[in-house]
Amino acid sequence: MTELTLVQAVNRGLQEAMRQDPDVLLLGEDIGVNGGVFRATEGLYKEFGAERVIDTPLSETGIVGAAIGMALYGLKPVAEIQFMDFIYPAFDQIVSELAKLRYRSGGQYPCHVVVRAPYGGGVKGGLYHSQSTEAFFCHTPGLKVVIPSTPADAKGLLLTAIHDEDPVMFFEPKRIYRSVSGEVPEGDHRVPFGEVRLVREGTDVSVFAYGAMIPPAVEAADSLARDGISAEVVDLRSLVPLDERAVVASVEKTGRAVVVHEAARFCGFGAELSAILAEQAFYSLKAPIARVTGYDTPFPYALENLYLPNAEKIEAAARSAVRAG
Amino acid sequence: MTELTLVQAVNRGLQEAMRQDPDVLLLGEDIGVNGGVFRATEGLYKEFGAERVIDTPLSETGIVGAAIGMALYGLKPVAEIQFMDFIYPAFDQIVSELAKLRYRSGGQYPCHVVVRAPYGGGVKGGLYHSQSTEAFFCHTPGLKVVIPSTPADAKGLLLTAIHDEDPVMFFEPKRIYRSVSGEVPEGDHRVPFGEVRLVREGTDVSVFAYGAMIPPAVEAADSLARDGISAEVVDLRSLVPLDERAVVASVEKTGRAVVVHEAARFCGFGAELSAILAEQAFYSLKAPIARVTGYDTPFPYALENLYLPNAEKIEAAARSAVRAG
Amino acid sequence: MAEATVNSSRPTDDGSVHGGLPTDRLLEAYRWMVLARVIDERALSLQRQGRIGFYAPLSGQEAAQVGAAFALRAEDWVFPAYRELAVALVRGAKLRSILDQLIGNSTDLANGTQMPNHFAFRDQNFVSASSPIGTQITHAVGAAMAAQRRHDPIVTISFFGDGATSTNDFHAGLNFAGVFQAPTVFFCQNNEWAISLPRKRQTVSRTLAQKAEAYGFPGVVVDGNDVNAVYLAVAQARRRAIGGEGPTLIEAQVYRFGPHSTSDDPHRYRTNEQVAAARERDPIHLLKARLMGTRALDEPGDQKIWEAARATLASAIEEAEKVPPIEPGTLFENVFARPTPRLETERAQCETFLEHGGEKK
Amino acid sequence: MAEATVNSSRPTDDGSVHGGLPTDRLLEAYRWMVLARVIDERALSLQRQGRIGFYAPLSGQEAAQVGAAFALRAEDWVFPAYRELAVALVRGAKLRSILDQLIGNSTDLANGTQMPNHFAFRDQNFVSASSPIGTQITHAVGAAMAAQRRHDPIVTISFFGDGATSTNDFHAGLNFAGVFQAPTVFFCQNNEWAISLPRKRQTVSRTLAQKAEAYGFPGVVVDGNDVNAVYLAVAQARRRAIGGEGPTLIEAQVYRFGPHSTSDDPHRYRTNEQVAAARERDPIHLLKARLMGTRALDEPGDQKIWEAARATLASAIEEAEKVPPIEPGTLFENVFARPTPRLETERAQCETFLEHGGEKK
Ligand SMILES: Cc1ncc(C[n+]2csc(CCOP(=O)(O)OP(=O)(O)O)c2C)c(N)n1
Ligand SMILES: Cc1ncc(C[n+]2csc(CCOP(=O)(O)OP(=O)(O)O)c2C)c(N)n1
Ligand SMILES: [Mg+2]
Ligand SMILES: [Mg+2]
Repeated sequence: MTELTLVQAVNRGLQEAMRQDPDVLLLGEDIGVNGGVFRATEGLYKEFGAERVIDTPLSETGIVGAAIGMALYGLKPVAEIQFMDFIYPAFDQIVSELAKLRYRSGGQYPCHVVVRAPYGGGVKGGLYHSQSTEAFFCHTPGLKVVIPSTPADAKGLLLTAIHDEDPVMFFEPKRIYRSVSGEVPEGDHRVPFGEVRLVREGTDVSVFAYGAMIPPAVEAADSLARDGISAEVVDLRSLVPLDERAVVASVEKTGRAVVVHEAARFCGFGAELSAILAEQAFYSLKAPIARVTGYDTPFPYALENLYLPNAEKIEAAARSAVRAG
Repeated sequence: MTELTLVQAVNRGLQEAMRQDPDVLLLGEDIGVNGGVFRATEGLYKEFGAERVIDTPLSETGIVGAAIGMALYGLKPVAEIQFMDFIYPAFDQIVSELAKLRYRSGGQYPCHVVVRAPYGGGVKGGLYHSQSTEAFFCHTPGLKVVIPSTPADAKGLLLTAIHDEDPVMFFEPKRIYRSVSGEVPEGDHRVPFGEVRLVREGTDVSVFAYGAMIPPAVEAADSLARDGISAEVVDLRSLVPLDERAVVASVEKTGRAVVVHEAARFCGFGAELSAILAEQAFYSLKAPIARVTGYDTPFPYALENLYLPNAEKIEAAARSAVRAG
Repeated sequence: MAEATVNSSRPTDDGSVHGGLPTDRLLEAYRWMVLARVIDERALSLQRQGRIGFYAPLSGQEAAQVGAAFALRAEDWVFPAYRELAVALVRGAKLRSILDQLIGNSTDLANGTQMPNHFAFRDQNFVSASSPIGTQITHAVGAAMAAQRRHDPIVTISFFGDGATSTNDFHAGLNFAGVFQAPTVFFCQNNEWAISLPRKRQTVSRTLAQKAEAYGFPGVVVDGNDVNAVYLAVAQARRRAIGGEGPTLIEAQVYRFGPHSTSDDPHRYRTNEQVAAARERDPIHLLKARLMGTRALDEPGDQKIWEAARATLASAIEEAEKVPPIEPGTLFENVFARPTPRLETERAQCETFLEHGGEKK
Repeated sequence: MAEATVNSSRPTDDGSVHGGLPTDRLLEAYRWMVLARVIDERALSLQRQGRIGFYAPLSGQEAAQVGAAFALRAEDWVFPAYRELAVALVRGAKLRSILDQLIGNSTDLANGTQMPNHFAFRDQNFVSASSPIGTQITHAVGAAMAAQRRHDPIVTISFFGDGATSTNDFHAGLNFAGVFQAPTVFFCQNNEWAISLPRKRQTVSRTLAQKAEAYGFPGVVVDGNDVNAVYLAVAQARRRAIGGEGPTLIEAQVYRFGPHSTSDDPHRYRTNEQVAAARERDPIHLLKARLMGTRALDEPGDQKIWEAARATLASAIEEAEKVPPIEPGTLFENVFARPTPRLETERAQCETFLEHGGEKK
């Protein structure tokens, strides 16, 4: 075990995978000599060389398209998109190609690429360095979508992603890249997909969150606890495949649900969670399902703290739910 | 009034707008001499010439990017994407630019482009000529999203779109381009955004659908009526802005909701509708909210009839809801 | 040196590629070209009869495809668009497999997931084609980079049309290939049309080949009706790639004789005269004349080739049409390596629905 | 003729553009260049002090930007990236407005929606910049097509970097411009770096200008440290565009002296020596020497220019910092022309939340 920040854990995950398997290689912008704009690939260029830590031209289309070609050929490429906000030039490659190759070839051409990208707000990044559009990828059959919130999960889910057989979108909460640290197992630490992380047990209300929304969710739970309200905090972390059973079980226990994410509300991931509960946990629900999310505006610069969900907003929603029934 | 098919109504809408305003122009692939692969622009090249019906090179990036530039300059471009499945090369322009220009410039640069694209399955088009990914655009603040299901709405919503001040994604249900026809008012017929169309009143269960899912929803309602179940069919047609009030009111009346769309279920538009109801109509709900949608697989070729929602599936879901409570 | 014209009457001055294909190989090429033409004709009528749902003919592009395929080795990887049926044939894809795909039956290697013409033949290193134009170009570059990394002495080749030169992936793919000196060949079949858009309105560069210069490697124009010229151009590009000299863009100039696809009505945008003029350089006629000129072929022999092609095709169709339709359960296969719990649930829902007689075909 | 080198010692042979800028205009250019340099220095320190959140300096690119802006008319439309502060200045954007944007205060014309450097000045036809690289290129082409349609005698110009030449929009934009003969100028400031990627690894074409050939129009390389040469190149390209001769790609060769932005540490990927070598051709020193050579400037005069720039800037900063912060309600403005019911609801929720003291800043 070593105490690492979240971004260091990502770095160790990459390093571990590259040491394990010569077929693992990285490609992206500024990931080589520069070590990545967030230093996620720091030191890897030195250890593995330009052949395995490939600085590419400024083309996300090219990065993902080339990664797909490499994967078809048998390598295990990990593509970095510098910010999730810049993934859209590669969107066609991701939704039309990466997600569908295995399917459309009847399994003849599986295509295992990991696409890493930092996402989310809270870093004074404005419209184009703050977005959370995980729902786009969750709505695309054929993609797995994973978001860690702890250093241990960052490494463990990343190693699982790199050794998976399917395409994985791996989104990293840049806001807590350095502010969150924790113990991370050495070596080949893997965290399975499709299982929630129960952050905190509770009986009165379930708070579902992921990524950078976990710290405020826990803060809210602390505050609620002081008033005798017992909030369960569930870190979804694997959005696809989703641990629906655990989600439903939590609400069967608490009867109330608050869904939290940074992304805009309308058609966000929270809507799916809400819909699953309205379908599968209907008879357990004691109160309307609340969503605490970003507003349905582009992500602002000066007013980002107003835009982002925080502990107060989560707490208020949980209190309403508890009051409601 | 004239009896027109849906695609003819689109054509008349374009023609009307172009006659009204010389600033309206069209750009896209094969829309000129060829009249569009679905003949939506038939005759317009002849009437308005190559300057206003612009056949572009094979680049959706270029089509939408150029349309944005034209709109910034003051024209009213209507861009055609040949199939919604081919919109992704323009995705960056749509979500990063078109949707955000007004916001990010503090209102200095409004950017009014209409992007038209045929969408949906049922035409033996396989993976890449059948998709319904309206949820992507609904999740992007700054875009309006509209889907007609009748010829009158096709013309009326299109004229509203072209005269709107905001970017509008206008998705046309190609499956019913020719199979649905109806009376269409002549001249400047406009249908406002943000209002549902009540297709059929009912008291036992609300069926929410749009586009090519309206005919099977009505068929299901007919069949349910024969057994004394009164289904209300609501055509959402304006997904953004959504007539949330009408949606909630319908369920307050019926107590039961079935949400229908062709798109994959997970994080589809139905999830948002479900979430809205679980939030705002919670105390009226007598049964779990059901979703009848495409499966969470890529869109198939040989098995598309199995994939697509149909009257039987809608009917079964409505019956379950009625049975449930 | 961004652009050069290669044709068989002026073979490249490079000794290792020689003057081109010997007569027996030319005769073999002819057989493939005839088979492709015969498939085209038959497929169009199968589509009209509703026996297949769609078809995109390749008539006019037979020499380009067969010539290119002849210059490749089995270990090379092909990244096709939807029109490369003749390439698949030459590489050894079974006619039955092609028919299975056109029909989408239960022995279709791709599980009936795709429209006709979107082939994938793993055994032939013929990678899954998609409909979005150009996307395979970056894949071919990535695969070439992978082969380079593994020191495999192979090349990759992407096939695409004139329209595809306008796409994002063309730009990204050629630029990456230039920067990383990827052992890949970009094979553009300029058939003068992207559905209704003529080549001259697609881009105003004088040739498509010259676009290579923007990426720092050579572009070559070749007469795509001349199977030998195409063979030479691709063989030379292959040799350059294998030798570490990097990529080449080849523009094979051809003409699309038929409609873009069975959904297209070319009379809306071009005249019969234009097509007739192009047909004067029908690659099959040109090769036939050449073979007759060297007495490698005579009329009776030619007759036999056509008849043999028709007979082989007829029996493949018969076989493929006997195959039962695809099983409903396959709908949920290959979304992921193993179905997620949600897919299992959906599969179960689908089965229940079917048991209650729900499906309307 | 795809590429030509333009510099002021060899003026174009076209009479109408003449030999370049007269001395008084050069002196004016010098003042703008100095002001831009002074802003750069001050902004970096404001960022370190936390008074602005981010900054992307333009040092080294002053001559390119001022020279280009000098060749434009007020009616022309500018489509900038995030580094074109000097272009905004020359076009008449108020220093206060620039500071307002860098701070994101309540008089920021863009409502504090964007990170610093992402300017929009409607009155100056200086279109809203975004972060995604290259996206403005197709906009400039579309606007030029619109101007053409309206017969407005104006041009549009897009500013972008060497890195942007790899983007989708570069390819689409240049191709559309070629096909539609759009009256637009593509102005590429090749500052040798795209964050840490050197120009030579961005693409292996010999020059960036030569990429124009792939789209059927001329590309021009110009010494971007020579304000007059840049002026001439852009003036000539503008004249071509207005005259219906179509677009031009200009590659202004410069060097980025500072970090990519305040988030960047250039020591990780380049040496001080490299920067020092580039600084020997500092565009401000070159112009100063030229002006001193013709006695249009002397040391005391120069001193005054720098002092004046610093003083103007200091008072603009003081003013802008006095402006109150942006109002919370603006968060919901300009998503649409009029807020939707949902946005009204969200605004109300937000207000309630604020009334209960919810916001932590
Ligand atoms: C990204 C994308 N846009 C549009 C289409 C619709 N479309 C299908 S084929 C085609 C023309 C392709 O022309 P070309 O590349 O020359 O190939 P050809 O069909 O002539 O072989 C178009 C526009 C598509 N498949 N993909
Ligand atoms: C589409 C996209 N990908 C990545 C980035 C991250 N990024 C910001 S600036 C930059 C380099 C730009 O280089 P260049 O075009 O040469 O402009 P310069 O900064 O040198 O002026 C990169 C990669 C981005 N903003 N947009
Ligand atoms: Mg073509
Ligand atoms: Mg640069």
